[in-house]
Amino acid sequence: MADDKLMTMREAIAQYVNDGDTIYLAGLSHLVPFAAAHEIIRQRKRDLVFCRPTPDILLEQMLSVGILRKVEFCWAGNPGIGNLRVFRRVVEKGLPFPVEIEEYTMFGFTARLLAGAMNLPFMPVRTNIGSDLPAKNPKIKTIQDPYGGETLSVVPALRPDVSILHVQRADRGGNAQVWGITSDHRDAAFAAKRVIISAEEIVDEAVIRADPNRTIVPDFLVSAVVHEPFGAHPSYAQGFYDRDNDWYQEWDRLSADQAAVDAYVAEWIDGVPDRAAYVAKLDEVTKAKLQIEPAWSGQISYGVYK
Amino acid sequence: MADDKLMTMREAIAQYVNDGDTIYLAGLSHLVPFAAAHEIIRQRKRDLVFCRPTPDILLEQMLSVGILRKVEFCWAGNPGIGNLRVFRRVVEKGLPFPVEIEEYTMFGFTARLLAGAMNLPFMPVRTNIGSDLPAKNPKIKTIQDPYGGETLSVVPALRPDVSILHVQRADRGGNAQVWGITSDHRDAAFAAKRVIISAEEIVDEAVIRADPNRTIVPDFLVSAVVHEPFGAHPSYAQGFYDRDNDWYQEWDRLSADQAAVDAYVAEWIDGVPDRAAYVAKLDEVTKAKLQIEPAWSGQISYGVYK
Amino acid sequence: MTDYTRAEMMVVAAARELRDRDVVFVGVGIPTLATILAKRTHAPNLWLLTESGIVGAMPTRLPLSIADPCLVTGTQAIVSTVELFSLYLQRGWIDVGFLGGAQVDRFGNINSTVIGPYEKPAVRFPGSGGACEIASLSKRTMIIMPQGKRRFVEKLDFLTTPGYLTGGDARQRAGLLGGGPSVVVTDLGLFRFDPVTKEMYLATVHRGVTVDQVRENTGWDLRVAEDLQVTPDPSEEELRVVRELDPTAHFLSREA
Amino acid sequence: MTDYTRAEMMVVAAARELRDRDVVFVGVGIPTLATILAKRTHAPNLWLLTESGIVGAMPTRLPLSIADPCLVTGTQAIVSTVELFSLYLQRGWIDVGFLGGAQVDRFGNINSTVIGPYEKPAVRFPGSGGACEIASLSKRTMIIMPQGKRRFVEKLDFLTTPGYLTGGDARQRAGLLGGGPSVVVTDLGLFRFDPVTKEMYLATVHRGVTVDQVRENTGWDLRVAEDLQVTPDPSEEELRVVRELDPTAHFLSREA
Repeated sequence: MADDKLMTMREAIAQYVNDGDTIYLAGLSHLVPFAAAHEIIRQRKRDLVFCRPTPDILLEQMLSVGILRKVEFCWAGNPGIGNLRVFRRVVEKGLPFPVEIEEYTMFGFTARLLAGAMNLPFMPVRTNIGSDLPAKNPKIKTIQDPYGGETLSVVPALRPDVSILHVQRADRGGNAQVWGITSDHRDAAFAAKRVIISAEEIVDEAVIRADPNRTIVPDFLVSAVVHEPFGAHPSYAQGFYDRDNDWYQEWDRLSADQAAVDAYVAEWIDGVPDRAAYVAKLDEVTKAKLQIEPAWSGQISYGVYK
Repeated sequence: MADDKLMTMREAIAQYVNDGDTIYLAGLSHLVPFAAAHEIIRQRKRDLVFCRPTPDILLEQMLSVGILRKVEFCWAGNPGIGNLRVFRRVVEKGLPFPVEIEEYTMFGFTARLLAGAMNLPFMPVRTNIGSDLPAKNPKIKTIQDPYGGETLSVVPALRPDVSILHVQRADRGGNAQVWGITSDHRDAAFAAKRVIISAEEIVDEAVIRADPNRTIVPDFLVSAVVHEPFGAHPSYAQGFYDRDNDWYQEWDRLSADQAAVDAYVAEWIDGVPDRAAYVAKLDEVTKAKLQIEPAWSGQISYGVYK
Repeated sequence: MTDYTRAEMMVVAAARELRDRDVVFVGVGIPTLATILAKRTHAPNLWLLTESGIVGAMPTRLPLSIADPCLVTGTQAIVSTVELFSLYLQRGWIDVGFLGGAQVDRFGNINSTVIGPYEKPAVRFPGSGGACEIASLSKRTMIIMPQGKRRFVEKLDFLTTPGYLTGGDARQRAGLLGGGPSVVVTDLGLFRFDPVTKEMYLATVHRGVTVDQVRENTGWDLRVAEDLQVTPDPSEEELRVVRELDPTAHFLSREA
Repeated sequence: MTDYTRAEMMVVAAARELRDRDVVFVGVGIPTLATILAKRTHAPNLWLLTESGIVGAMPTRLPLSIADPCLVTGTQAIVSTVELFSLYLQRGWIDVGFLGGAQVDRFGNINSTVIGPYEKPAVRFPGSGGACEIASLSKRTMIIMPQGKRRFVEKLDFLTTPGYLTGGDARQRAGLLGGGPSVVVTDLGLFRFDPVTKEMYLATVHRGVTVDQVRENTGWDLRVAEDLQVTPDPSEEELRVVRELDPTAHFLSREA
């Protein structure tokens, strides 16, 4: 049984994200930790190394306020829509703020995190061969198999200072459960020095213990737990709400103009004190549109053993 | 949607286990595939390489009929009881039949299987250092980390010809779900060329698809599905029945005498045509004793997305 | 015969390349559309997998992204991303890797990284994502993209994703486990690869398209099959399903 | 003061070495008994992990094996075996590795493999299981075993599980990440390790045991603490819990 770690996002970010940190924001395009990212922007944490396989619009917003030193990634697009326009400006023209980039493939990137989670210095991967990427990223190396003698590509472990995960439910100690797409959540937590969990629901520890096979992160890894309903909007939370696809399309239009992006940040991130205010500010039609009907999993029995 | 692969254990073993095969019997002391092991004995498949982290009493029974060429393992004991007496006779005296042994630690053994499942030639592990084991097992080698230069122990991939898993439930195509201890089930399936699933329950595919996060093995990996209630007795199946601990203690007494083991094999393995007959032969008091009350997991919602 | 667009022809021709019981690792957009089309017509038992870790999806709508929740509810299994890449793809369980891209060359190599120099690109695309390994490790790769001289290029600005590399046995010598591209489908025609040289050739043209038109939209001296055929027209059924899946032609108009 | 056996003293003394909020990786049998005792007395918030992948177990009975289902129902998380060894143990999350063994030497190295030559042993034990890595990677290792000359040996027949190897900084030089043995508890006394030489010394004797008795049951010239103490007696509460957990003294009689 762990301590009660429930706190506000403001407290969690203030306490556990430092200037200069390597931060990992978990989730493919599911459970994207937008609430946490916005608080990092509000607090203007500086000089960050941003790690995320599919950086998404989080990245656009962080790039726009110049708090990143470097981006480590494998696919920087607007998922299902197209390119990331701020990211393009940054990489193509160094505007509004230049950053360093470190690029991998999806397998390479997630294998780096697995190596970090397993505390191995590297992970061999059967990719990168024939690609131009290793020539542009000297951290992609090769190794000799001591059994068959084969040469394998290897990627170095990724060990974030802090990983931030949005999940469906957690208890106050930090036991966290995720269903649907689990993407990189588990490895992000195990690879990191510190873990911040934000959750759609805070549940009693007994709910977690009734179904231990669903637990992705155990409490003793976790530094902070934040209750953040709708914390993944505009992305989705399986079983809770749908993706706000109109918003993603709107971003594609809006982000053609950096001034419009800056205005968005001023209004929707800096202009609100926290996630609750952001949610209150969203119009009711949008919120209604994202509601879904339940589809139940069914129950299994663990059995009483005495 | 896969073919209907439901068949009897006799058919599954006849068709998918060949003389000379490397066989992997999955499960730590949970969901031990006793039904399958007994059928392999009945069919007197020969010259097998037997792989299992905790070989357990399955191994005792197979060693007693001389169908094994080699045993790969990491802990050969009677779980919670003590030593394996047949195994001791085999290793100490070459009786009743000699076998070759290849020994690892638990981490090394399961890391071998993970490497096989991932199709890597090896897996680095931070163990074996300082132990006498690498001197006795030349397959435990070392590798140089190309980043920090550190020397790491490595173990070679394990790639069974056939893996056999007992699970709580599966559909007729082979989608298999396990809860409680999942031990080595997933990796055993992915590392193998062929997979035989035996299940306490055969369920409709819709039951599987109602809770896809519980699926350990997808249908297209699976060669055969066998409906085998009580298929893990005398071990346990979480949520279905308890371990028959009296039986494990009885084995400890009985196996002091090889003739008693041979008589057991004659009566309980060769003497019955299949698992159903074995279960029918078990006394009612034992069966009643192993029954348990349910402890439900609760349900989660995946949500309807249209 | 019903009228149809070349983009519709493209997606139908690609769908036909999928076989029943294929295990298909798809990218979002047109590959997913073609795969669902195949599953709803001639290949009901194919398995649809996405890099978000979804195995055996039965989507109720055209997914908006690789992690659209409509892929999740009712699927048969879900694993983490690195598990999908290692246990499924690297392990050799994927029959078909189905990809798009920004540029392709005559050996089926793909660029989805940059136009111009990597360090200071004229255009920065999203990057590989899983494309490099999907093409490296699937038993066969299918490529779908609209055709044009700036897309079918003599030399890629960046080789993101290996096809047959420099052709011949270059791919095999490099040690890539998967079989390489089996087909490229565009809005003008369908291309296959010479079994020895591994160079792409035009195998069929869509109805109303001339070989010259295809050549004008290809950045190298294109080879053409001696027995060049016309791509069989979409059936009523195929068109019905495509239009049901993408009623506003959102995907088809954007990318083709 | 209530009467108690030396085996009971052993398990109580070991339990006291566990601290509240320790993450404890236990082997079955006496280590589990001592860990549950600690959890039910002075260390209610310790985490109990087993190599079968159970994290944070709250067992309702004394588990019969590492995979007893009573460890599973109501636990907080379950992972596969290789995940427990890699993500938890190798990653450095385990505070205490709690082990038994057949033989121990003065530097806390353990044998649980064979007596006699490996290839043709006089006695074959089960082998390492997870012991080698648990002792290699936990922040500290606790060892519990009954004492005797054939168990406390000058030279192990086989080094299954590293303690301080040849003593001094040998363990560190070998590159083992975990801190090494912090204590050995037997039915005669409690042993700690010299901070420099890493040699085991007798720190406390259980009530009624003499130093000579301990020496007679040790296969080397044993060092003894200058300020040797008597192990504090079990409390009523500790004895009550031990006897509730193991009412027939099944574990305690068998192994001690």
